[in-house]
Amino acid sequence: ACTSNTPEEPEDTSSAPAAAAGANDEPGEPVVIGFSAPAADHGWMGAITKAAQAEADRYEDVELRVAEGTNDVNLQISQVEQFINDGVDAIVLLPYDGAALTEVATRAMEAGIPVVNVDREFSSRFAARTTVLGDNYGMGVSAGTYICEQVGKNPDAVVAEIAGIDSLPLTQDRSQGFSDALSDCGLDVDNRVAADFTVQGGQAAAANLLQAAPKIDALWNHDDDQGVGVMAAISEAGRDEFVMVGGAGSANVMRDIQAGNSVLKATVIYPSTQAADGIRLARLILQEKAMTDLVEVQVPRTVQLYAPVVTAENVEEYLPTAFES
Amino acid sequence: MSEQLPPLSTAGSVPPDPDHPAPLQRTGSQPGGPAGRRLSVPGGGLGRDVGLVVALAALCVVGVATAGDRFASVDNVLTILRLAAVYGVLAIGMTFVITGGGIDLSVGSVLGLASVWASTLATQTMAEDTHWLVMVSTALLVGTACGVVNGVLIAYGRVVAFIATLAMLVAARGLAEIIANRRTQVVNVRSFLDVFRGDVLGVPVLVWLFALVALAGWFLLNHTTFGRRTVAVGGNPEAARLAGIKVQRHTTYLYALSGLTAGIAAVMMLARTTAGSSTNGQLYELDAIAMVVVGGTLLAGGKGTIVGTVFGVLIFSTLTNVFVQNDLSTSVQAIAKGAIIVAAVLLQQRLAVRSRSS
Amino acid sequence: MSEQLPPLSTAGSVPPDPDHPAPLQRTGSQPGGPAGRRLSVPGGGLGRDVGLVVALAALCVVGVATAGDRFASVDNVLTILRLAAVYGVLAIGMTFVITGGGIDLSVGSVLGLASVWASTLATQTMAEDTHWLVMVSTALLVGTACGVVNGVLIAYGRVVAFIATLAMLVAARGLAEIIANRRTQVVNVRSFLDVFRGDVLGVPVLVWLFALVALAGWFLLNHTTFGRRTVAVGGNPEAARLAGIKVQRHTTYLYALSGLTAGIAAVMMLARTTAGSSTNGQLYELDAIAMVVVGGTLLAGGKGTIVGTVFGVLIFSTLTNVFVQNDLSTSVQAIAKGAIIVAAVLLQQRLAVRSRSS
Amino acid sequence: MLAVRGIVKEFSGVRALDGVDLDVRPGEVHCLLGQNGAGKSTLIKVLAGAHRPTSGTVEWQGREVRPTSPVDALRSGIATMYQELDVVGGLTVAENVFLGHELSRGGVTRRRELHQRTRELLDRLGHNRLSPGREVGSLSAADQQIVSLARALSHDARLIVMDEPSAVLDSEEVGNLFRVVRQLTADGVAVLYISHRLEEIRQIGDRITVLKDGRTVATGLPVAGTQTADLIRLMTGRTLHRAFPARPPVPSDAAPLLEVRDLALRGVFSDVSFTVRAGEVVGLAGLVGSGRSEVLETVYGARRATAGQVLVGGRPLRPGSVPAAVRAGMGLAPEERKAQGLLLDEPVYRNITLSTFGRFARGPVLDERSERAVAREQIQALDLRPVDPDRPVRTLSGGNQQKAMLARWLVHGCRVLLLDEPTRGVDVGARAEMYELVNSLSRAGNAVVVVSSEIEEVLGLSDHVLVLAEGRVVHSGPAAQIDEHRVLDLVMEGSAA
Ligand SMILES: Nc1ncnc2c1ncn2[C@@H]1O[C@H](COP(=O)(O)OP(=O)(O)OP(=O)(O)O)[C@@H](O)[C@H]1O
Ligand SMILES: Nc1ncnc2c1ncn2[C@@H]1O[C@H](COP(=O)(O)OP(=O)(O)OP(=O)(O)O)[C@@H](O)[C@H]1O
Ligand SMILES: O[C@@H]1[C@@H](O)[C@H](O)OC[C@H]1O
Ligand SMILES: [Mg+2]
Ligand SMILES: [Mg+2]
Repeated sequence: ACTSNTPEEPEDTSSAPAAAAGANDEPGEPVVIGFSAPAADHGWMGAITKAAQAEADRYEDVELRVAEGTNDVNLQISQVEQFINDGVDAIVLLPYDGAALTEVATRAMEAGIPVVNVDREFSSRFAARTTVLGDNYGMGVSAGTYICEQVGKNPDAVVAEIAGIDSLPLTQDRSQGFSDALSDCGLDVDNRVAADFTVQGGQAAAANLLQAAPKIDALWNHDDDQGVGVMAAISEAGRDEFVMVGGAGSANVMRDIQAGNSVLKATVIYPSTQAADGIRLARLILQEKAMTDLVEVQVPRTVQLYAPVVTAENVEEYLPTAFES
Repeated sequence: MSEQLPPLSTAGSVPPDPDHPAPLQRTGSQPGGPAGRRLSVPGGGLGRDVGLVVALAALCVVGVATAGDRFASVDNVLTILRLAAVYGVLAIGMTFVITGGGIDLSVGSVLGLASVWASTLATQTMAEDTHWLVMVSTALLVGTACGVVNGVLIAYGRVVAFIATLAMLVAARGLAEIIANRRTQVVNVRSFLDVFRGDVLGVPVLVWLFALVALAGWFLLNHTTFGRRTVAVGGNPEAARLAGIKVQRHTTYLYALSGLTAGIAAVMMLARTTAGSSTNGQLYELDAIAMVVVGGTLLAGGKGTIVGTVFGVLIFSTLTNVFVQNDLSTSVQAIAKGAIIVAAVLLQQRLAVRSRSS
Repeated sequence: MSEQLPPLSTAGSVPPDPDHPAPLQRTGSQPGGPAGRRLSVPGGGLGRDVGLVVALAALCVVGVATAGDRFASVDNVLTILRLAAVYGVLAIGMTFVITGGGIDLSVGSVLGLASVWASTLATQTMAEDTHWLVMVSTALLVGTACGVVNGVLIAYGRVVAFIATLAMLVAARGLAEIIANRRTQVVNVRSFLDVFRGDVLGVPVLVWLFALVALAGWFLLNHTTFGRRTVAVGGNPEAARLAGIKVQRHTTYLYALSGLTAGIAAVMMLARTTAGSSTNGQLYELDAIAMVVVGGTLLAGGKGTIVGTVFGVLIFSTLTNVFVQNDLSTSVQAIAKGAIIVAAVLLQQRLAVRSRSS
Repeated sequence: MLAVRGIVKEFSGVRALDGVDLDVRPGEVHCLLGQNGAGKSTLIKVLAGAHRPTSGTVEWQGREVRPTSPVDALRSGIATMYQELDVVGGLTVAENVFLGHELSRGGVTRRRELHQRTRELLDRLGHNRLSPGREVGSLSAADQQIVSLARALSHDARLIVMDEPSAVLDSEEVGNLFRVVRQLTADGVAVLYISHRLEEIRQIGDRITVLKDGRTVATGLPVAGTQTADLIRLMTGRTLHRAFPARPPVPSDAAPLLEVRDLALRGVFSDVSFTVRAGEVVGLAGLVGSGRSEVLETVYGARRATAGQVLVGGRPLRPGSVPAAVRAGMGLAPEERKAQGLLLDEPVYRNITLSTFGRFARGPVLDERSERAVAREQIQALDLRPVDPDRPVRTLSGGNQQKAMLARWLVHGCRVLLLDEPTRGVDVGARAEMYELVNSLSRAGNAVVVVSSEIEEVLGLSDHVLVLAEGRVVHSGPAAQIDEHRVLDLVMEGSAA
């Protein structure tokens, strides 16, 4: 898959209705869409589900069946099986683990049910009609590049990283991108800890990290939700000697960037509207419509979202569509 | 005092009737006796399963009432069974451990480790070449080995089971992450997938496996020396020791068995997800224990029922299915699930008491 | 046989000697008694804590050896203590429940619920206006209420503690998600943050809170009628009942207490993370139980030690700190942690036995 | 056939056996006597391979053996019935009988044969009413003891060791047991028999060995030629006579302290009425399983009566509430001391104050000093040994544990005492003390109710006796007007009816 950081197709990720293309919004034949995602146990994931639901509610021709929330792949597979049994028209799937859900998604496709894969990628191309991909590697690159700009002149700069759930492939992608970008300016990651996308995890990981690293120049935290805890730990330790970059792009963090009175100087967006996009695309596919801003007469195979860096300069632009953590 | 007692025998007083025990009978819990501490479960027969049957039937009624044909279809039943299969196999092993007076918190984690180990092997030694038997044996071996470590720590090291298996839970997860190198290991071995993802007589192999394991477990627990010794070791370890049973060795076997079923479950998980991951099986231990206890096996040991466990497993999977059919949000599901676990246990207890005293 | 007995006394046979108990004495563990199911802990004194002191000291030595001044600094000690504080408060409540013969798997989940409830209130009723006392009372009330539900189910409904609190674990997490509306509830109430994130005499308020709770727990367990009843109820519930103790009511109190400490821990968590979230406290129950048991409280009930629990808590937090100081990956940490838990329990047992027989 | 020489057994520095010698001949009933804690059970566990001796030799059928596990001993022909019930509640009668030497083919149980052989064994024991498929947890303690015995027989042993088998049996069952023992000895099997009931020894024993403080003080004494008084002296080191203290008549104007009216517990007993006046002792006699324990427990509120009333000092008690009974001044010393009465790992004084510690507390804060002081008083008054109030109660002998139970209620100031089998498992010396204690308690104006499976004991201790059979009172009258035979007859008739 393409992991480039350059905007491929500006499929507008903001759910601002203004961006929606006119004719496509006209009611078409009614469709039933099944939706399944991991447990909404942190802000970003909560926002994903809420946005999907909200998007579905906007269309009277869409009936959404939500089998939300599980981090157990066995159960998530069974949810998809139920969708297949029920004969839904399409399935939007944010798998807990892409590889583990590939097979059942393939079965759905074989049963003639188009699957829209969101965020965490399947291991086979045959498993999805369309994939809405966040750019995890790109996220790391963006964060690394920004940090290079800030502290790159100092070859001894200490860079720290607080990752998300270490056992998820997406975390590995992010870290890879991060270290690749850093090495471009001759830096590397000096201290790395992993949390778990939760506030308490971020707090604990950061408290320990700060203890282990008495002086830091730059810090990247993969997820703004766990960032609430990271910030609490930073203020607890009374540290302010470094710049911190966030991840995912929560409204909280953006407000902090805007206020400019904390170590938080930037965050890298990872759109929480991907599933909403997935719903829209599923509807288009079913109603045999295309994306109006493209010449293409079909919805593309892959849509990879852009991972822009939000700083004090452009924060106003992004704040309205940020998710509240 | 008389020097010589008349030849006493109860024969004169109570008509001997081997098939009809005296009307007054002391039940499992003795009259405030030493057993007052332990909840009683009635003798046997169907009585003790009435609650479970009722609970499962009630769930099905709710399912049909709310989702109609969608619920009652063959496909949906198979979906429920496929979901049940992995948990079910774990729960069978757990039934033995709990009946033997122990507990195994590590099964989910060991499942994860075994799945990763087997699939790494599969992916590393160049895909197509690996025979599926190699993968399967790896998973079973890894599972059993973890079980043996648990067993030895508990039986010979005398570490409380809760703690020993909790430590294994933590450690196995860590090892799995290292082996997986934090990647999901996709299984490419066709022969493996062909064997385990297939159907036999229209029923998925996974479901057959669960049925086989359950049947074997039932036979083992109820009709073999091993099973009877398990009850003895769990019910009264000192009596078991004095009767010549090697309690420590048997305890080790029990945990090894639980490890083995975790290995089998890992194979099934691999087949179901076509991928090994260190997060496989997370928190399954709690579900498995809940299923076993809801099924009527005594957490204190000394009394176990495979039939009950199978019911427990089915109740949980059906519950989840009904939730999804009804589009309940996870949060509400969670609350409902909590309430239903308690209700099932209460129901089972009450009905068991009634069927006993009737 | 003679009609009249002389005033009986054994005085003639064994010389009474109040200071020297007879040489033959049965020790905690019965002669080859129910093997291993119940760990013996000797009478009292420092003996039983020797293993803990040694374990903690060993960890500190490793810490100093590998991380030198970074480990031994005041700041680092405070870091360890702050980390310990939240778990510590949970573990104190857990010590009571376990001593009383039960177990509480719901504490982590209840912590999450209480934190969300208190912070939603804080954020919804317009930030600055909310008095911190309102938040604190909410958290404590929610925690206690959950505990009471657990207690009633277990004591009066006779649901096994493991299952009742497991159900609460699931249900409370679900309710927390609903209340949080899937958002992290950031605390804006300045007064709250000022009070609980502050220092007193150079020591963080959180650490003071832990110290206070531990001290109160110690006093309650060892010097009050409540503590005495707890030991009685956990040691032999039937004997306690027949002695006129209201076992059911007391059991309810124990779970309520554990709920209360979960509420306190929620307040501390809110202060520490400045946010309420339904994931707060996830899996803390397992850590808390492990700390209590490593500390020497009997999982079977009837014998508990707050001092031991505090040691257990410190050992776990120091361990985590040493790991991080040495930049170990989470996976390696997990393996090491598993091994060390087992080692600590083994060490504690062996040393306890030695100090007893000497 | 069995020759034990100089056995020593130490438990982490504690000497439980300190040089035991013993010879057992084929076909004899060899009785092992000794006070609580003398080492009898430890000795038989050594013989059974459950403990390894520290030193000493065991010679079995002419060869020196060192049984290192229970299996060894069983294989060589020594079977043991242990003192603490050694059955598994979750298994059936048949499974218990063949536990450890299961009848199986390749690990698979042969159920039919198992039941067949069990039935034969039970027939031999005169217990063909016990079904082999019955779960043992649902049997009475007496029936469980029978299962234990059947297990011992199932091994075709040459020596059967019985550790206080009669403790949970009533006189009828004991007679049954003796019949079996006689059959066994007639076949040349030897029996090593332990009991605290000396009259049993007279009935069944051939020779006697006496242990004291872990040492053999006499061995091979012929039963016929040995005086009871001598035995007691050997065991206890002093002279006492087995007898019941004389009971002065209860003044007829004494106030009724406890009144039980038409009490019933559905399915267990019904229509139980009796009155106990200050200074009176009422005894409940009956077979095991006749419902005596349940009557006491129901009177005490530990079980909720389905009908009837209990009055203490003229005031009706709230039914089904132990705290209410305790507050009214009632105390129960339960049948299973260890399981129902004591906190074994807690010190003696805390066991003594278990019902009253709140009284010594200031608010919720315990006052351990006064607790200890009060406990010490009772320890002295009851001559409880050892006198150290801080010893875990587990380390006390049976008799002294029983005294601790009584002390609990005396501290409480109870006026109505319910004693269920107060002398079970208690040695001769302590037994006599217990009798004296019951007597002096009643003389001090308390009301006492005693349950015992030894009819002689009930008759000897009480002023008034109730005989129960199958949950019904079949006789109620002054103790002086009835004798043991009559009670037995009543019991039989009652059960047959
Ligand atoms: N495992 C053990 N560890 C330490 N001391 C023990 C152990 N087993 C027995 N003892 C001690 O050995 C002594 C003998 O005990 P034993 O049970 O053999 O006495 P007994 O003669 O059977 O008494 P009883 O008549 O009460 O049954 C007692 O003082 C007891 O406390
Ligand atoms: N929970 C119960 N349910 C049904 N029957 C019971 C229960 N508890 C006791 N029984 C029956 O009540 C009767 C009396 O019991 P119990 O054996 O306690 O009487 P006992 O005369 O005190 O004998 P023992 O000397 O063994 O104590 C027995 O037949 C017993 O089986
Ligand atoms: O937690 C989020 C993760 O689940 C998603 O895949 O990427 C963004 C993260 O913040
Ligand atoms: Mg004995
Ligand atoms: Mg009785």
